[in-house]
This record gives sequence, C-alpha cells and structure tokens, in this order.
Amino acid sequence: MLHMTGTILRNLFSQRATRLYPIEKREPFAEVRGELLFDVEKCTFCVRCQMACPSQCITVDRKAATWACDAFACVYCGICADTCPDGALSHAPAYRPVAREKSQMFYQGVLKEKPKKAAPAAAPAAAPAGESPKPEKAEA
Amino acid sequence: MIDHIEDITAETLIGKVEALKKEGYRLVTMTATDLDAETVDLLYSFDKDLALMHLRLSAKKNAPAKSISGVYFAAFLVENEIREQFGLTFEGLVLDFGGALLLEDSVRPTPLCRYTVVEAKPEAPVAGA
Amino acid sequence: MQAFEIGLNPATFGWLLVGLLVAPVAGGLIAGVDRILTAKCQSRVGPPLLQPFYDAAKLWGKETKVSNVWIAFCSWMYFTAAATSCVMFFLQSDLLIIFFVQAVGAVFLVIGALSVPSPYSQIGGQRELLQIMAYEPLLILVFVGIFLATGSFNISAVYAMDKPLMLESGVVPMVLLFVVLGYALTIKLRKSPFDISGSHHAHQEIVRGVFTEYSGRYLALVEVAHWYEVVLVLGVVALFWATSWYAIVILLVLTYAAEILVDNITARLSWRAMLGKLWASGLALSFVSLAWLYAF
Amino acid sequence: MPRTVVPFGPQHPVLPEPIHLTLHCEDEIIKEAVPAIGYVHRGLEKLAEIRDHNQMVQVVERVCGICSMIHAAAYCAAVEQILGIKPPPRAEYLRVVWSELHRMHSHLLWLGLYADAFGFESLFMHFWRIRERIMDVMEATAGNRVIISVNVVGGVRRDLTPEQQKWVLSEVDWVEKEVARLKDVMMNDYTVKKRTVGVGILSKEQALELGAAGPMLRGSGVAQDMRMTGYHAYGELGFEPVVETDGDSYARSNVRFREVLAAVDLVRQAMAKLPDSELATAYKGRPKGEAVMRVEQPRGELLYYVKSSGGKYLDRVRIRTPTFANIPPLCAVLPGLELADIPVVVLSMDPCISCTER
Amino acid sequence: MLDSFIKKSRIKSPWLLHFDCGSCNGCDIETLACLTPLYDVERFGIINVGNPKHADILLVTGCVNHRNKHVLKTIYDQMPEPKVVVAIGACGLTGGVFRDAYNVVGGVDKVIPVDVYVPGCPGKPEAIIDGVVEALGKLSEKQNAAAAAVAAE
Amino acid sequence: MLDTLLFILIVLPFLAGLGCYVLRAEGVRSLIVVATGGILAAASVMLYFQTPFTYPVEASVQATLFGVSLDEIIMVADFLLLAVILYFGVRHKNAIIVALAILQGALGAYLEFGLIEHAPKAYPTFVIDTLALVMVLIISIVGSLICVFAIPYMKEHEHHLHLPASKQPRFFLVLVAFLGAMNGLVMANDLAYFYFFFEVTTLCSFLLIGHDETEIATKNAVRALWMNSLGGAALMIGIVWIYSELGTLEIAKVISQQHTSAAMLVALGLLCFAGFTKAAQMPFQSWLLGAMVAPTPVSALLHSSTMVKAGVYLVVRFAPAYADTNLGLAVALCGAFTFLGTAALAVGQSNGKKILAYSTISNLGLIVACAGIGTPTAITAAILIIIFHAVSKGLLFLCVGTIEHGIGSRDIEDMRGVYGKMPVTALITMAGVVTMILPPFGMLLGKWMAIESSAGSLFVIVMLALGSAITVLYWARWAGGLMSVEGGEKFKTESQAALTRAPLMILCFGAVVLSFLAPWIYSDMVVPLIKLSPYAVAAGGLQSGAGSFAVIPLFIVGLIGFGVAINALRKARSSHAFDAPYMAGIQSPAVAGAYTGPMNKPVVVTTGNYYLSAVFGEEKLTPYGNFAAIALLVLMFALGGLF
Ligand code: SF4
Ligand code: SF4
Ligand code: SF4
Ligand code: SF4
Ligand code: SF4
Ligand code: SF4
Ligand code: SF4
Ligand code: SF4
Repeated sequence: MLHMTGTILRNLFSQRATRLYPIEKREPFAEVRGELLFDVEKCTFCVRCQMACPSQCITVDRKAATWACDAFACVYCGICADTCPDGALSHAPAYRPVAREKSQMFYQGVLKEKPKKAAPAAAPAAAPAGESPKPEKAEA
Repeated sequence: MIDHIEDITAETLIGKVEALKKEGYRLVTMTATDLDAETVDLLYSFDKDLALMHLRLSAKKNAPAKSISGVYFAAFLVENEIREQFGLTFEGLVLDFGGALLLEDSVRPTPLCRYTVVEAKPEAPVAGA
Repeated sequence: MQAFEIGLNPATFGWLLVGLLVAPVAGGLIAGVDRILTAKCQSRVGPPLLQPFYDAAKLWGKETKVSNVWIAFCSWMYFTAAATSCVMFFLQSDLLIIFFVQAVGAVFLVIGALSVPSPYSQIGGQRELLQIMAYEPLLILVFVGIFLATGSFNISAVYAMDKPLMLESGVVPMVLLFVVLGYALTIKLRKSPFDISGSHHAHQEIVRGVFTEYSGRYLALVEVAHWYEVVLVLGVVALFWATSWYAIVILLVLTYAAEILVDNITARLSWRAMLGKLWASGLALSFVSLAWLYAF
Repeated sequence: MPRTVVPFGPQHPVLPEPIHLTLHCEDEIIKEAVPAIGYVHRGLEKLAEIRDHNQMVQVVERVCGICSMIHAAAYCAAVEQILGIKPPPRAEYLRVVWSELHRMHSHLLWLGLYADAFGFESLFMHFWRIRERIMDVMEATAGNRVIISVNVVGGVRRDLTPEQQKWVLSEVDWVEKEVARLKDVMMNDYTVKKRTVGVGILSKEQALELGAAGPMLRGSGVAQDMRMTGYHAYGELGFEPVVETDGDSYARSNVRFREVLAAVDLVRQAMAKLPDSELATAYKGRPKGEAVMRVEQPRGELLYYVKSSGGKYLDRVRIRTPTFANIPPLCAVLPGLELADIPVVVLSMDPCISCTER
Repeated sequence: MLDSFIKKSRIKSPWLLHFDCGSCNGCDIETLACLTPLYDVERFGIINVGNPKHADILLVTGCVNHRNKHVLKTIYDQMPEPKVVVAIGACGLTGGVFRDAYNVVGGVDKVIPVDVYVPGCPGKPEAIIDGVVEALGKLSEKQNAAAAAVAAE
Repeated sequence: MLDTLLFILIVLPFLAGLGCYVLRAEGVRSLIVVATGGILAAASVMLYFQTPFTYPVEASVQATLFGVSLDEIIMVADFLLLAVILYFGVRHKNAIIVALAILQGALGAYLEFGLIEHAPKAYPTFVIDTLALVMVLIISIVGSLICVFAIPYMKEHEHHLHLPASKQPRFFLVLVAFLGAMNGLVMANDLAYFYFFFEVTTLCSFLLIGHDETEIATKNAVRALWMNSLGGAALMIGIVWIYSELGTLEIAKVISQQHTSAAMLVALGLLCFAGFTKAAQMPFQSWLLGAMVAPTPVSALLHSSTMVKAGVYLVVRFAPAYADTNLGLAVALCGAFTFLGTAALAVGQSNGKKILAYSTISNLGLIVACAGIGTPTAITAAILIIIFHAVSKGLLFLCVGTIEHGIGSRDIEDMRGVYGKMPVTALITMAGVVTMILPPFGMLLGKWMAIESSAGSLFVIVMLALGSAITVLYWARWAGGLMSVEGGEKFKTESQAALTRAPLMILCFGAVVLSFLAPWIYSDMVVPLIKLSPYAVAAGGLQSGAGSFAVIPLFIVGLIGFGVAINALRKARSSHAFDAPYMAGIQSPAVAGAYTGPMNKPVVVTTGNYYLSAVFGEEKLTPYGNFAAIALLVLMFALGGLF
C-alpha cells in the first residue's frame, strides 16, 4: 500500500517539475512548425500552395495577385512551405497568438511576370499587408 | 494486389463464413465500397495467425444483404455502420441501431454512396423525441 | 453545554466567536495548505494559499440556478448545522451531541442531493449515506472510548485531565481508537481511498456526486460548511493530546500530513470495499480498544 | 428492485472523449449497458473524394491525435503498396522510431488516465509528467508535439541528426528509469489491485470470438501483435509480443505497462541500426489498384483499405481501428460490474472513439 | 468590500469544463496536459470540474458535429453566468482539416458564442493557458461593463 | 372523580365500540368516534392533574361495575377470552393456538382456584404513576387521533374494495375498544388484571389484522395470534411462578425490590419474554410485519400507541425488579440486538410500511435495551423514547396512509417526487422523519441518553452505535426521495378531508412541541417515577455528569437556521432560475426527466435507492438474525437462572 510513498516524498523534497508559464518561457525548439509566415515579396502566385494544402485554407488569386489564408483553419502541417518553389512561406517557431476575433491573412502583391526592377516603390505601399477582420463573424 | 481474395455470392456467404469460423478465423472487419448506382462491393476480412484472407461479395443496393452477425457477433457494429452509410440493409442483424448509430436525421442519408443516395430508410424505427 | 452563560462569561463568549468566525477561516486556510502540499507531492506548484476563499467568494457571486429549490434550503441547513456543531465544540459541549448536530448537516446535504432527480446527484446522495453509515459507528465508539477514559462525554472533561488522553488508560487502546478516528477523518475530509460520494476532483464516475446539483452560492455554503466540519474533526483529533498547545499543533500537523500522504498513495475504493473495510477493521479495532479499556 | 438509469456521457469528466452508455443499475451493479456513439463522427473517409492522396496523409493523421503518426504511416504504406514502391530503409527505421515514441506517449497517457479513473491522482500526475519528455522529443525532432506530420507517400519528411539521436536516447533512458520506478505501484499496490484485479474479465475464447484487438487481446493470453508481421523495419528488430493471461483490467494494464518498456527497447535497437539512405522514394503517376495494410497501434491492430482507379482522387479509404474491434468485447464485459468499475473497465480497453467513428 | 472580493475571486478562481466536441483527441490531450505537473494550471486556481453547473470557463475542442452540437448547446446553457468560452485548435475554430466532411458543423462559434480562439493543431498547452488568461481578461471586462451599465442606470 | 376518569378511560371505549357496532349509520359512527376520542383525550389530561395516585385499597375491594364485583368480572372475562381464542384456534386449525389457549386456561384455573387464597385484597387494583400516565396520555391522545383519521380512511378503503356490505362497524368496535384495553393494561396493579388486558390486546390485534379477510390477512392474523399466545402463555406461567414465590399478584410489590434469586429471575424472564413477543422483538418480528396487510390506521395504532407499546411497557414496568442482574444484561443484549438487526432489515426494504414496521421494532429494541440496562438515565431514555416514538411513528403511519391514497402505492420508490403532487403531506412526512432522527428532537434526545447510559456495556454499545448509523440511512433516503422532483416552482395545492388533515397537523405539531418541552416532560414525568434526578435541568437543557444536551438553545439555533433556510428557499423560488438536472449534456428538450439516449430515443431517467439486498435483504438476514436472537433468548434464561 505504500508503494507510491517514495515517489511522493521525492517530489515533495525536490525541485518541482512545473514551468511557470507565462512568467517563465523556454526557447522553442528549432524547426518547430508554428505560425505561418508569408513573404509577399517572394511569392509568384503560382497557386501550388493552394493546391497542396490539405486543409484548403489558402486562396491564391493569380490574376489579382492576392494571397489569402484562413489562418484559423490552418493545421500547421507545413506542406505549403514544403511545396512553395519560391520560399515565400515559412513557419515561425511559435503558434499564432490567441485572439478574441477571427481574422484572415490577406496580402496584395504585384504580378511578377517580368521580374524587372520596375515600380518597386509602389508595391509595398499598395499592399495592405497583414490581417483584416474576417467579414463573417460568430453569430453571437 | 490483395492476396487471398475469394469471390462469393450471397447464397454461399453464410456457409463460407461458418466454415471459416470453424477453422479458427477471427473476423477483422468488413469494408464497403460504392461501385455504381446499383452495387456495393463488400469485402470481408478474416485473420488467422497473422495472415489475412478476404471474401468479396457484390451486393445489390435494393436487396437486403445477409448479416453475418449471427456467426460473428462482432460484425453487428460494422454492419450497422454500412447500413447507415450505404443504405444496405442486413437481414438478421442481431443488434439494429435503426440507422441512428452515427448520424442524425438532419444529415444527408447514406453519405458514403458516391453514385446514388439511398433516401428511403426501410424499417427506420427512429423515434423523434 | 454552557451556552446559557453567554454574555455572563466573557471566556465562553470568546470561544463562541472562535468557533463561529475563526474556525471557518482556519478551515479555509487548511484547505489551501492541503492543496499546496498535495500539488507539491505531485511535483506541481499548486494554487495560492487563499484559493479556497477565492473559490467560495466566486461561487457566492455566481448566478443562482437550481433544479429544485430544496437545494437552497438544504445548503443553508447544512451550513447552520456545521457551524453550530463547530461552535459547540469550542464551547466544550457533549461530544455525542456535537456529532449528532453535525449529522443534521450531513443528512440535509443528502436530502438536498436527493431532491433533484439527476442520477449523479442521486447516486452521490446514496453513497454519502453509505459513508455516513460507515463512519458514524466508528465515531460513536471513539467517543465512548473517550468517555471510558474521562468519565464523561463532555469535552470539558478532557481538558480537566492532567495527562493527555492518548496516555490515559493505557496507550494501546487509545492509539487504536486514534487510528479508528483516522478512518472517519479520511471520509470526512473526502480523501482517497474514501472519496467515494463526491471527491474534490472531477474525474470521478459520478461527476461530483452529492455536490453535482449544488451550484453557485449554495455550493459556496457547502464549501464553507465543509471547512467548519474539517475544523471540528481536527478538533476531535486534538483532544487526544490536549495538554499543551505545542502538543496539539504537532499532533494536528502529523495527522494531517498522514492524511495527505494516504490521499496521494492510494486509489479510490468502491463503496462496497469501503463498507467492508471500515466495518471489519474499524469495528474490530474499536472493539478491541474498548474491551481493553473496560478490562483496565 | 428499482433500477437507476445513468446517462454516462457524452459529456462526462471521466470520459476523455464523448461516448454514451445508458447504464441500468441496481445497487450500482450494472444490469444492462446500451452504448450510443456518433458524437465524434466526422465522416472523413468521405474526404478522400475531395482531397488527393497526398493531402489525405494529413487528414488520416488527424483521425486520431494520439497515434496519429501511425495512422499516417499505415496509410502511406498502403498507398506505397498500390504504387508498387518501397520506402528507403532509413525511412522505414525512422517510422519505427516515431511509431514507438508514439506508443510510449500513448501508453503513458493511458496509464495516467487509467490511474485517474480509479482515483489515484498523484499517479496520474506522475505518468503525465514522464510523458512530457516524449512530447519534447517529438516536438524537437518532428516540429510538433502531437500531430507530427513526418510521413509522406514514399517515405518521411524529417531526419534525425546524430546529436538528436543521442539526445533522444538519453531522454528515453530517463523515461525508462522513471517508468520502472512505478512498476510496484501499478502491479503491487493494494488499492490498485483491489480496483483492477478480476474486474472486467475477458476470457481468451471471448476475446477471439468477439474480435478483440491489441492489449485487450494480449491481456487475455493471445500472442497477436501486428508488429510480428514485420512491416516497416520491425522484421529486422528483435521483437516479442507482450502477453498476460488473466484477461482482467489488471492484466491489460500490465500489458501496456510492459509495452512502454518494450518500446524503449525497440527505439534503442532501431537507433543502433539506423541505416544511411534517402528519406523518401520518388514515384511517378497516381495510384491505381487496391491494398490492405495492417499495423499495430498502441490500441491494437489498425487496418487500412485503400482503393484507387488512377483518378485525381482515391475511390475509397476505409479505416478499421482497434477500438472499433474492441467495442463488442467491451459490451460483453460490462454487465455485472459495479458503477465505479465502469471507468476502469472502459479505460482498460483504451478506447479511442475518434478513431472508431472517424 | 465583499463585492470587490468576489470580483477579484472571479479572476482568481476559474473553474473549467472541457468538452470534446468531435476532436481527434490531439487538442484534448493537450488540454489535459495543462493540468499536469509541467504546466499545472492549478497555479491560477483552475480546477477541471467536469460539471457545467460549477464551471466558469468552457474549453471546447473539436470540429462540432451534427450530433454533439446539441450537447454543446445544452452544457453551455447549464453554466451559470458569468461564463466565457474558449475554442481550441483549428477544428474548434473553423472545423480545421475536416471542414468539408459531411457530418461537420465546423467551428464552435456556429453553435455558441466564443470569447477566445486558440489556434493550433493541436493548440499547445502554453497556448491554451494563454487562451484561459485572455478569457479571464474578457471576463473582467464583461464584469466591468456590466457594473458600468448598472451604475449608469 | 377518579372513578369517573377510570371508567371513561377503560370502560367507555368498550361501550363506544359497541355503539359503533350497533348504530350502523356512518354519521353516527363518526360522531361516536370523534366524541369518544375527544373525551378520552380530555380525561387523560385531567388524569394528569391527579397523578400520581393510587386507587384506594378499600375501593378496590368493593369495586363493582354495573353492580358486579370487578374481580369477578375480570375472572369470568378471562376465561371467556381464552375460549374465544380457542375458538379461533380451532377455526383456523392452528394447533399451537389451541394448545396454548388450553394451557393458559388450565394454568389460570390452577391459579384462580388452586393457588390464590381468596382473602380480601390488600392492595389497590389500579396504580397510576407517571409511567402509566405517560402511557394513558399516548393511548388516549395519539390513539384517538388515529381513530379519527380512520374515519375518512376506512371510507375510502371500502370504496376501493367494493364490499357488498360495510364491515366498518365491526372494525371500529375493535379499534376503539382497543384503547380501553390498553388503558386498563397500563394502569393495572394486579397481575390478573394485567393478564386480562394483555390478552384483550392480543385478540383485538388479531381481529384487526384479519379485518380484510383476504387469504394473506387471515394467515398473518393467525400468525400474530399464535406468537402472542406464546407470550400470553409465558406471562401466565410467569404470574403463577411469581405468585408461588412471593404470594402476591401486586405489581407494585414485585417491583419494589430487586430480585436476585434464580427462580424469581426466571419468572421475570418469562414476563420479559411475553413483552418481547408483544413488542415483536426478534425473533418474533414477523407477526408485526404481517400486520402490515391491515388498513393503515390499524398499523398506526398497533405501532405507535397500543399493542407493541404494551410489550415494552411490561419490560420497562418490571425493570426495577431485575435491575443490575444478569437478566437485565441479557434483556439489554436482546433489545440492542433487535435494534441493530431490524434496523439492518429496514435497509433492505422499499415498502414504506415495512420500513416503518422494522423501524418500530428497532426503536422498541432500543427501549428494551434501556430497560435492561436499568440505570436511572437508561429508564429516562426508555420513557422519553416511548413518548416521542409514539407521536412521530403515529404521524408517519398516517402520512404513509395518506400518500398511499394519493398515489396508490406504499413503496418508497413510488413516493419519489410526491412533493410535486402532495406538497403538504410530503412536508409533514419529512417533518416526521426529521423528528425521528435528528436533534434537537425528542427521539434523538432519547437515543443520546440511551447511548450514554449504555456506554458501560461493551456489546450493547457496539450494537447501538452500528444500529443508529443504519437508522440514519434508511430514513434520510426516504425523506430525500419525497422531495425528488424537478423544478420546485409551482405545484398544485393539495386538498384533503379535514379529518385526514387535522390528525396529521396535530401529530406533526405535537412531535415538534413535545420535543421542545422535553426538559419539562423529564422533570414532570420521569423524575417522580424513578425518584431520582439523574439529569439536572438548567437553561432549557439536560445535564448529567456524563454529558449534556442543551435542548432549548439548540431549538433556538435550529429555528434561526430554519428561518434563514426557508428564506433562501423563498428567494430561490421567486428568482425562477430553474435549470434541468445534469444529465451529461443530453437532456431531452421535449420529454421532462428524460435524455436523448441510444438511437436518438428519449430515455426516462429513473433512480432507485440502494437496498444492499445481498447483505440486508430480508431473506438473507432474517434466518441469521432469528437464529442469533433465539440464542440470545436462551442465554437470557440461562443467565437469569444460573446466576
Ligand atoms: S501549414 Fe498546412 S494547413 Fe496550414 S496553410 Fe500550410 S498547408 Fe495549409
Ligand atoms: S506561396 Fe509559394 S506556392 Fe504559394 S503561390 Fe506563392 S509562390 Fe506559389
Ligand atoms: S481528479 Fe481529475 S480534476 Fe481532480 S485533480 Fe485529478 S485530474 Fe484534476
Ligand atoms: S488507434 Fe487511436 S491512437 Fe492510434 S491513430 Fe487511431 S485514434 Fe489515434
Ligand atoms: S485511439 Fe483514441 S487517441 Fe488513438 S487515434 Fe483513436 S481516438 Fe485518437
Ligand atoms: S485542431 Fe488538430 S489536433 Fe485539434 S482536434 Fe482538430 S485536428 Fe485534432
Ligand atoms: S390503498 Fe389504502 S384504502 Fe385503499 S385498499 Fe389499500 S389500504 Fe385500503
Ligand atoms: S377509483 Fe378505485 S374505488 Fe374508485 S371507482 Fe375506481 S376502483 Fe373503485
């Protein structure tokens, strides 16, 4: 009946196992698939990521040069990043932070048919990069 | 690409299954695949000493199939599932969930049928509250 | 009971206040320490010391929703009875009566649980009754043992002695009785292996058993009443060596530590096993010790 | 005598997953138990009709978040069979490593839940504390804690560097040491035995007749373990199935307990023999044909049937999970138990409803 | 004074109810892991109560299917106010990888109001802790808003 | 004055009964019963102001009834009575009854004509001390209330049975006469009188149990008759023996000293044995359980104020004679064993009346145990329990009867949620249960005294401790079940015949108020009897060296708590925040009290108590219990005789 006693007493008198998150955070492991990062600069809107994504959460519009992702439906599998021929996609080591509202990743790029240095200044300014609140919200 | 498949018919099914049971085979599972508008492919899988053997049966959707749950009780679960997902009814099912094993009435009936949706739930005794 | 001396005798009045006000605070703190120590035993940090008070206050402020209004009635009856019995203890009243008053609370807790036709609460209520049935005879017999040693059921008689109760009339029977009291204590503290009718933890087959249908402020009352009861039972423990404050503290700490240890090294028993074990070994132990006390 | 009807689940604190049992009891003795499922049914076999065979790897991995990697490996192996390719040897060994890590974390998780089911909180806590080391290993080596997504059709996506291998071995050593410490508690503690010995007995004959799988079958004395068929690299590793004969909850928990240690051993063996090769075999075209693949999950034998006619999407993916096979035996042992035994016995089969219902 | 203590206590004593609403178990074991030594959410006063009548926070995992959506609604309704809901994992947020399956409703917020979303597949224990903390923030905001509304009247 | 009172208390019920029998009109019968009840109650209260008193010796000698000498009437009636019993024995072909009746007749004749020197009586026929007074008050007040309750009850009862001709006249004849016999029994100071009344109660109960004349009723009535005849025979032997030892039939003389001679102890043992049969102590419990087939007022009467109380009265009455002897110890053991054994048997029951029956026997066991212990505190306990038990138990029987009429079942499982249908009755029942088991009410006071006074006796105390725990179990679950109903918001109000409601209310009120008055009951009723004051009455509490019970302060605290609780209940009710019970998240939205179960069908939740039938089942426990009880009886005679 006393078989657990040793373990209990050892626990009692030794260092606790608890990591005091969020006060104490540890370094994430390298190569952890966290939040999806998108570099609109590199993207060629080839749609491969959209085709590969098992969760079907990426929408690429080749003509309008937009790239959108329902980040709240992403399952962090990393397939898109593996697929992307241009290295436009990567994963941060941490997950996307918790949120009170759902939102979408939405990027407006420019078509890079001729990879010239033409109109480089306009592009970043025009791109309303980042997140926009998703139109349909919780039916409260 | 699957070894040991034996084609059988609805008539020989029960006899064959009983024979397998006598030989000491264990029922692994049944698999249904929708072939076309009329037929469902039924694959019965058995195991003995780590080796698999299968029986294959083409069942007509509109005719009730024979249940093997009288021989292998464990078959009742998968047969109920097939009934619900493919609309195939089984004669002699020992424990009948009446098509309410997994799905609510509000869900499209027989969702795993690719070609036809079997709308009528023949003897559906589902009691609405 | 010296209740009639209230107002005449400042000391009595003081003890009344202790029983009424200090005891629940102490009970809540004990619960807090208990949770921290238990967490430590599991290599965790555990909640803040004041956690039980936060819990109770939060519950008090929740929306009140009940399945049957008798829950409201019964939680108050439980509270009143627990507080009364605790106060009576500090007024050095008759042990049996204190215990019977405490039983009023236990019975109303069960009646409240049974008043809702929810299977979990019903099963919890039935199990709670079985627990009462298991520990009640043991406690009565412990009190009889105290009576045999002191000649009275009144707590004042224990304080009137100059030797600690544990050493009175021979150590063996009193130690055995103390063990029997330990059984009852484990049930009353709702600790493993006897946390059968409703444990502090949720992972139980009957959800929260007897507490399932108590919610909001009614659950808060039940919690606070439980603190009173804990103090009461620990008070009985303290009687066994009540000759000095040091001894009382040491005895209480040791006993409670043992309870935490037992809680952490055992699985929960089923109620059949509990009844069997308590009636067989508990009654046997108390019988032996009482027989010993009679003989000498 | 009046019966108490208990709606056990779907929302219930001892049930990690939603399932329902209508229990009719007298004095808490179960007289009749009627199950109801469908609370986790998603219908993901149907997704094969709108996701290609590569995307399906990620879908089947999420059939169940506990033995997820094994699902994916089994599915990939089935598709590989149809394609007629063989993964490179290093990939086969790595699949064994991750499979066994999954088995360890799954069994540790289970041992904890099982302890909680009989009210042994500190034991639960301890098992889960040990398990966190495996989760770290998973996260560091595969990029995610739970759903590790290392499989692709043809092989694996991730490799283990030599430093990682060393670290994994040392973590596994620690786990082995800690688990071994708890052996006495699981096997000899009075209260634990009181709650598990002789509870929910499934005889060898019943187990075979009702088609039990995994520890449920091996706890009843049948030495059947799919790993004996030698898939992945198991054929090249020394492996003995763990078997107990009593058929009660105690026997089943012992099987799992010992399997944790056996898994440690398999990880070590696989690491020692890890061959050098590519990680994935390249292939062309789409699968056409059908295949059946069986592997041993922590919960027992898992069967994948995949059929494809060479189109963009597969025709059929059928998943027969171990819990699906273990439900009839469970139904057979419930009557006559005490209510308090229900969590113990249900857990002793280690149900995975998410798998069962897909 | 009691009022302000109660307010403080609400933040200090979040009892939670976890409901698996058709998840793959990935998110559930991560939620359960939060209780265990490494993460030990009891530090925040959290107890996993398993009974909606005692709960303050509802943690929901899974993609919600047509059978369990009724259960979800029921247990939400049984929780006494004030209460908050945290949806966990891609499934709980949107249905995740299963969104297009026939028996999936797709997201907790289709059935009950959700206060905090915890992304991930599965949500990591740390993220779940963040979610609970965020939910508590929301709870206290709700509380202040309610108090302000009362004061305004 | 006294003559009149005695006449009213003993003879009037017989006459009233005859009136009921002869004047068959329902209205007249009701009037007679209510009037008799009222007069009896009034007379008993008046008697209270006369006591203690002794019927003068001279008057006793010359006492006549309608001009005939009382002694002779009794003598003749005695033999007539035996003849009637003999007749029933023959009619029901029961050899035991026949043999016992003949034996008693023969012994009676031997006593009357062979043994007794018919010198003028030197002692009073009736002595009314406070013990007798307590009994008279119970019989006349509680008993009368039950008779009144029986009026509407029997009407409905016969309505249910569709009888061709009403049997109520005969029923009320026996019922009312029973009260007279009981009054006579408790006041008698002459063993011959005592024996006569004792046998009258036997016969009356036989007639009442068999009243419905169903097969089972007859069978159980016959069983009651033979068991009680056994007691009658034991009593007769005991009387003869005592006379041959002491040369007197005067009870006061017998109990004025402690007896230590083996012969006297065996004779007293026989008396106790007679008491045991009448009080249905184990192993004789079966007759009282069988008596449950009778209409509920009969059960109420037998259990609370008459019949079985005659048994314990006998044991308590003679307690001083065997105090401090081994016989006393053995009696205590027998009583404690019955207390424990029948409490355990009650756990296994779901039939409400059977639970009441076992509980009655159990409490009688406690009284017997106290009598056996025989210390002043123990006797105090015995008397207090007699009083409070009569009131509470009478109340509970009437409650069960009322509920039975309301829901058509006497099973406590069917009584679940009765609060929703019969709120007033359910609350009264609940109050009855509370007064049975919880402080500060009288039953618990008695139990406390019993435990404290038996603390010196190892086996007795262990059995009492166990038994009292078991008692809580079977009462509390019943009370809880009554309330078990969803919502609690709005229930239909309950209407009831005044003659049903009034006795319930009076008894309920009585149970509470009497408990409040416990300290004064003690000083008024108990102290004069035992001529000692083991407890000091101070500040509304009772105190002895061994312990203290602050009745009034506890009452006050209890009232405050009760008030707060009721207030909380009101608030909860008016807030209307009702919520369905927890059912794992699948409450059926459509069907109340159901959930959506397998196959999406609604499953109605039922709940049952735990009866632990594997241990506490009647069939399981009774053989062992009876065996042990018989062994204890043998021990009793052995102890009494040998030492
Ligand atoms: S990580 Fe996976 S789920 Fe997420 S966007 Fe990329 S492919 Fe889609
Ligand atoms: S992210 Fe990569 S894969 Fe996706 S569209 Fe852009 S370039 Fe193509
Ligand atoms: S029993 Fe369950 S809820 Fe309680 S501490 Fe243990 S794990 Fe947490
Ligand atoms: S068998 Fe269970 S653990 Fe394994 S993949 Fe399936 S669901 Fe997951
Ligand atoms: S067995 Fe359980 S944990 Fe494993 S895959 Fe199935 S649902 Fe998931
Ligand atoms: S989000 Fe991912 S891990 Fe969580 S339940 Fe869904 S599939 Fe499983
Ligand atoms: S229910 Fe009552 S009145 Fe009716 S027959 Fe039975 S005992 Fe008589
Ligand atoms: S209710 Fe009973 S008594 Fe009345 S008519 Fe019907 S059967 Fe007869």
